Amino acid sequence: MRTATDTAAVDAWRREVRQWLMDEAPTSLPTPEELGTSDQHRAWERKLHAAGYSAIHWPVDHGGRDASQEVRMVFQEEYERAGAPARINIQGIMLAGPVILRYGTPEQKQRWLEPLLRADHIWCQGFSEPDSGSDLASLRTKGRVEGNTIVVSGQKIWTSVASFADWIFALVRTDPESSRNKGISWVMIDMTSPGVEVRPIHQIDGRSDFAEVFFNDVAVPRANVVGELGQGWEIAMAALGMERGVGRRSYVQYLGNLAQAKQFATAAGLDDDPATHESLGALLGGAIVYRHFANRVASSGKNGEPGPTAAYNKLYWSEYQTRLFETGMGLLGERLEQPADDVDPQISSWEREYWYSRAARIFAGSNEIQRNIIAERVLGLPR
Amino acid sequence: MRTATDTAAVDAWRREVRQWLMDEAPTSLPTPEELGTSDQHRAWERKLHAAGYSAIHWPVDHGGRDASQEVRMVFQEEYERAGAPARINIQGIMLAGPVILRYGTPEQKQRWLEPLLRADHIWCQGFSEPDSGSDLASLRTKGRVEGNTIVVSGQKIWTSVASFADWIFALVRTDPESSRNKGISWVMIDMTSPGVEVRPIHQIDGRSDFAEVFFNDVAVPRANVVGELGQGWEIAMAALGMERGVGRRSYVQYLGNLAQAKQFATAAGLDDDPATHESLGALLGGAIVYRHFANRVASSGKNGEPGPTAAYNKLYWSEYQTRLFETGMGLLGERLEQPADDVDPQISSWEREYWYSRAARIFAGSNEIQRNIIAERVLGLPR
Amino acid sequence: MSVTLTDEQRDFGELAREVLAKVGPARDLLQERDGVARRGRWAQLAEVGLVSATVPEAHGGLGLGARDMALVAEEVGYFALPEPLVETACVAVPLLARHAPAGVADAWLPRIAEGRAVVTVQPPGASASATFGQEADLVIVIEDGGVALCPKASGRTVSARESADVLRRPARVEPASETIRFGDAQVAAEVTASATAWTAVVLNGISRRLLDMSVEYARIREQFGRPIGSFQAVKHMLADVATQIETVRASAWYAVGIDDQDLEARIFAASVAKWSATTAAAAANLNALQVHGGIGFTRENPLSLWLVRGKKLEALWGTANFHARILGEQLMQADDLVEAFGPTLAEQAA
Amino acid sequence: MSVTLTDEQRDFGELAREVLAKVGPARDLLQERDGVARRGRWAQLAEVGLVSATVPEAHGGLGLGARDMALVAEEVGYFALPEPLVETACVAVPLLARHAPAGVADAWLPRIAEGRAVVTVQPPGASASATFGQEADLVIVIEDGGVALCPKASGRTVSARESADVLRRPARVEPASETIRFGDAQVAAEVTASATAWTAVVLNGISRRLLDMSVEYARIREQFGRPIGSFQAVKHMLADVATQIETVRASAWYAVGIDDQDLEARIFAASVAKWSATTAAAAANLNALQVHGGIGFTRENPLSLWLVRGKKLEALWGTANFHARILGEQLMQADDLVEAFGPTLAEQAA
Repeated sequence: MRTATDTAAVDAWRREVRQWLMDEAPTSLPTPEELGTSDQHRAWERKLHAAGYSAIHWPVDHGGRDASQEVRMVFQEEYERAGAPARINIQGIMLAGPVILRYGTPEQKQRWLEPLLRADHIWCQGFSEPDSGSDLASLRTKGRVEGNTIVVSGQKIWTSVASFADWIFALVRTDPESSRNKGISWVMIDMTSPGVEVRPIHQIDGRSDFAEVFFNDVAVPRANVVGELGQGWEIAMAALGMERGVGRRSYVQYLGNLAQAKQFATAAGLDDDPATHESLGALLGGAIVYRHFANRVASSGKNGEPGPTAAYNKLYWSEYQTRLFETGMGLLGERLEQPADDVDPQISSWEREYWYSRAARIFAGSNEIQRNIIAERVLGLPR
Repeated sequence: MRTATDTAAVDAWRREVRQWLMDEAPTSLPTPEELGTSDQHRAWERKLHAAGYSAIHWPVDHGGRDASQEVRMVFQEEYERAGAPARINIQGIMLAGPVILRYGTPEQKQRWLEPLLRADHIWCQGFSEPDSGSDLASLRTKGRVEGNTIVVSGQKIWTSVASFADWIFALVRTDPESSRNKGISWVMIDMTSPGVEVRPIHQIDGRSDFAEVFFNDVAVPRANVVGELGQGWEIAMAALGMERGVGRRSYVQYLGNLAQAKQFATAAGLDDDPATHESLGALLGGAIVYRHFANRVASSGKNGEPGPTAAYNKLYWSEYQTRLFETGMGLLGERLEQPADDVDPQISSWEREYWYSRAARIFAGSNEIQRNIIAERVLGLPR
Repeated sequence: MSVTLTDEQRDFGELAREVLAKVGPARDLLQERDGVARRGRWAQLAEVGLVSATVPEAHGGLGLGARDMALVAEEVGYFALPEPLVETACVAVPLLARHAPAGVADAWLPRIAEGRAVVTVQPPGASASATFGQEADLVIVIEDGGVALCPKASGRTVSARESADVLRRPARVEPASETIRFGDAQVAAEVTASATAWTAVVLNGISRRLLDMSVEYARIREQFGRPIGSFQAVKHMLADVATQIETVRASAWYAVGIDDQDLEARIFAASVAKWSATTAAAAANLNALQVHGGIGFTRENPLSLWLVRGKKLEALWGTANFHARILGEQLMQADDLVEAFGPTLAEQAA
Repeated sequence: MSVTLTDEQRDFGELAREVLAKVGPARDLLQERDGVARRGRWAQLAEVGLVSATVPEAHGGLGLGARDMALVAEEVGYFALPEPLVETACVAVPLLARHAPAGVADAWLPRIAEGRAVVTVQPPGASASATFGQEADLVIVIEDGGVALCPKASGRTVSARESADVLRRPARVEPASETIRFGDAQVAAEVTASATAWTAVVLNGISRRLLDMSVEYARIREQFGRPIGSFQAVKHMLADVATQIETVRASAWYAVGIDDQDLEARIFAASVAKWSATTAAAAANLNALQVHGGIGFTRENPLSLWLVRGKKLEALWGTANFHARILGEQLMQADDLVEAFGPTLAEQAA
């Protein structure tokens, strides 16, 4: 079902990426939070950019390779295979950058794209608000237009990498008379602006991946609006579709998780246990299903727009991850409470990932919202 | 958590019932459909009645024993333990009779109760219509009131034992101006009346447990209305609560089903298979849970009214049965297709029960309706 | 390794769709069930090239690869075709062309191409049976050490099976002792994996049909004054089914499209395909009846055809648990999961 | 065998509810987590008779049966009490009263009754730990051949455990070799079954709380201009959870109320209770966070207390699969399931 040519090209690409990552990628680099600095991660991002791997789906004349979905999928698989660091500028590369490329002025492209790729600007996302989760269109962060300045006040929440991000792209209601999805603008805000305050959220899993971002009358130049005033919703919908598509994760990471689960099973003496074979076998099957699904979507070129594929994808991987980590929790049982002086980081990390998988059923459009999208927009069921 | 007195009385009752059933109950009596006649079943019902076991929850002066829920539960457990025949007049004993007792005139009691207990009248139920399933209140079967006669026309569906029933209790819209749950009456109709037509429904599982019942201008005496004209909905809601309560089935039948499932597992060489232990163990656990739940409800005296307990009960046993029979289907695998000249009736019966368990998620108020009831009436979530 | 379908494959699937919509059994279910099978149906399938598709051109066929049949096989499920078209064109023909002694292939392939031979396959094991086992001109019986060819006149013993899915007419076939046999345990494993994977493709077609019928019914059936499809409970039920089906289809296409890979990879892919198709089918089945309510429980309603067929194919060629266990054993045996099941470079895949 | 609660039992549960609502850890989560534990809490529990409840009157207690504590134990879960009240009053006291040498019982029971001894229990097995293992005045360590009593000054070795549920302060205790031991394998099995069943009761209380908090939040949280609890997806999620919880509670009450029955029956009932409570708890946990959305994922929100506690108790004293397997083994060993697990007459039950 593939052509021989495709395979040869794809295979050569895979080989190149695998070799480069093997030579260059740091493995088991602690997170910026653990390190207390994002410097090493910025350095790694710069190295990726120098080699042309930072944003391969971007246009060639903006530092990308115009990579197809299939080529991106291969890169992602190899990236996970190499155990390379989590991409700290993913919000920039996946959302801010593509939005600038599609809706930005030449000046905006000039100003933001290169620093983004060089990781001089780490970007974070300001969409959700405390009272606007699933119902994003009810957002209330205000932008008062005063001549060439927009004065932003309000609160965003569930912002990742906020503690060290340089810029935030935020949805701001610039028309005070508007409601729902009208009158919202897409505004780029320098995180060092006076009046921006970041408060980390202490999560149930002990981490602080997310933060609240407060805007207290933050003065933002009018030139920082992408697109027209009031075009923010349209831009956000396009951006969210990009976020939910395939290519951000591959089945390879799940194979890594399953290798850990297998170790847990072995430690519990369950190597030869048929019940364990069935439950881990179903999870292996689920990972391979994700492989073929993602490849089908990637090679059919239908990715990247909000719609059925993106919703199927989000629903599948998030439900799968919860099953996966929940199974491991069962295998670990009481061993989850580890000797404080002899902690197995794999076990601690598994428990954190378990909780994070629960959060993944909520963020980026809760799974209930995804089901609504599928039912109404794909199956055509009445609203 | 029980008092010693209760236990002694209940134990004596259990002992009495067990002995009597051991002495008297026919086992493996084919169904009326298989026998081509309901005679043997009527005879068995008469025998139950003669011994005072026919309708033990009815008042003493109407042939019952005023039995508590707990006493009824014991009877049901022992009845299933004995493998005694399915009760063909269950609609009469559980619904028609209690409705007559509560809402009927002395004449109506006189006329219908004794023949019901003697199984001279087998009763069936006329509630659902083709366009009124979950939304029962939209029913359209009409009753034109003409002096002392009500002329009924319309169609009922999903009526069990209709092929040999003598009477049907039907919900009929007697006020042509009415809509929804107003203007509906509870009407008793002699199945031999001119204009009544029964068409069996051929089910997916090869049986015909249900029928369509057509009324073509059937003349019914006004005296056959129970309660007032227009009181039918209130009566039906009370009746449906009785149908959904505990006491119609016990965990003992599930133990019988599990014994079969165990045989299927053994035939498949899975006696020592831990995965099979886990799946059958979960089903055994589920049966015991039903035991304690039903006993809790029965002994707390909260049964018999529509409400939370009835909805929990219906939801629990119907979902449980589907899991149970689905597991057995998996154990049987390709052995479900049996040699035509050497059919194992246990296997055929299991497959039929499997499909019937699927239907049970729909009838007597679909499980979605049960969830609505629980969410709105018990948990108090907004409509 | 991508799993895109080519335009030609889509066109061939469309052709199957048109023909099967016309000749499929749903048009007159009662007549079908009363045994007045549509005897001309096989000829109609043959006429448009569906039967001869995979037969090599040298033997009078179209010479397509089995993988070109992926959408056709889904349509076989979608239209609940009872005849063993997939067994014949997708399982038997490649087996005969690849592994049968030349004389055998020369004898059967042209007959198949001409639409004169219905071929079916019986899984290994003592309780297995074959679709159309009685009527088929050739039954390929998988044994431990290879396959046995049982033509109609070969003295094969046939015992009918009782099935809720009467149209499929399963029967167990015992080969006559002197019947032609070929292949070895490897060939037996190969044809088993092939039939397993193809069954997954057919099952996905059944699931798609169950979903489509449910969506259609949910749009028109009204309760409480509105289409039941406007209730969120129904929406989410069907959205979950759609997600399951759309995510698993590619795994089945993949499994039938890798006959150039080694046996181990094919067995693994077949287990992934059948496990996932069965899991999706069970959900589609459960929710299709739930959305239809009582009417779906009647034999008169065409839904029953897919409900029962689906349940049968879930059980045949290995249940979900059976295949999950195989996958779990592979997982336990692998030294490095990423090496064993992750992306490979071309020379490694050889 | 009925499982109704008496009015006295309900009153005692109500008392626990009032006290625990006042002194439970949810009032000031951050302070609790920072280690400023409410040191006076045990005394407050003792003051109203919750600690001394099950101690025989001769030893200064109220002389209630363990079963009278069923609702109290649910409230311990409902209010996420971290201290080992259930371990002390429901597991340890009956064990000491029933099986300990007279001198041991005489020494400990009055101290417990006076609220001067916090007792905890450590499950068997090399990776087990005990709640408040460091702080408890007495740790009862279950071993293969009985139990070991490890008072604070007995030279027990304690190693702290790291837990997401910091308030419970689990620690592993290794008895000193010369510590007091009593009982045999039967006693070890009995106390294990007892602790397992009581854990199920506590877990059901946690599940009830997760449900109540979710219902409350669904009523007030608005999205799309209406409370999210008005969406059918949310309704059905919570209705399913409510059904699971309300159907399983009686099984746990039953399991803690049959200390007059033989060991085998108690082990069986404990497995039913823990399997079913764990299954319900997993559903309650999953859906509680889903209904709360992101806010439930923060440590500041009290929900996290029950989410994490619930997940821990799901894993302790045997997972759902562990107990399902025990039940399945029992099923396979029984000659006649109805005889083995069905209703019995009084003399048979002895």
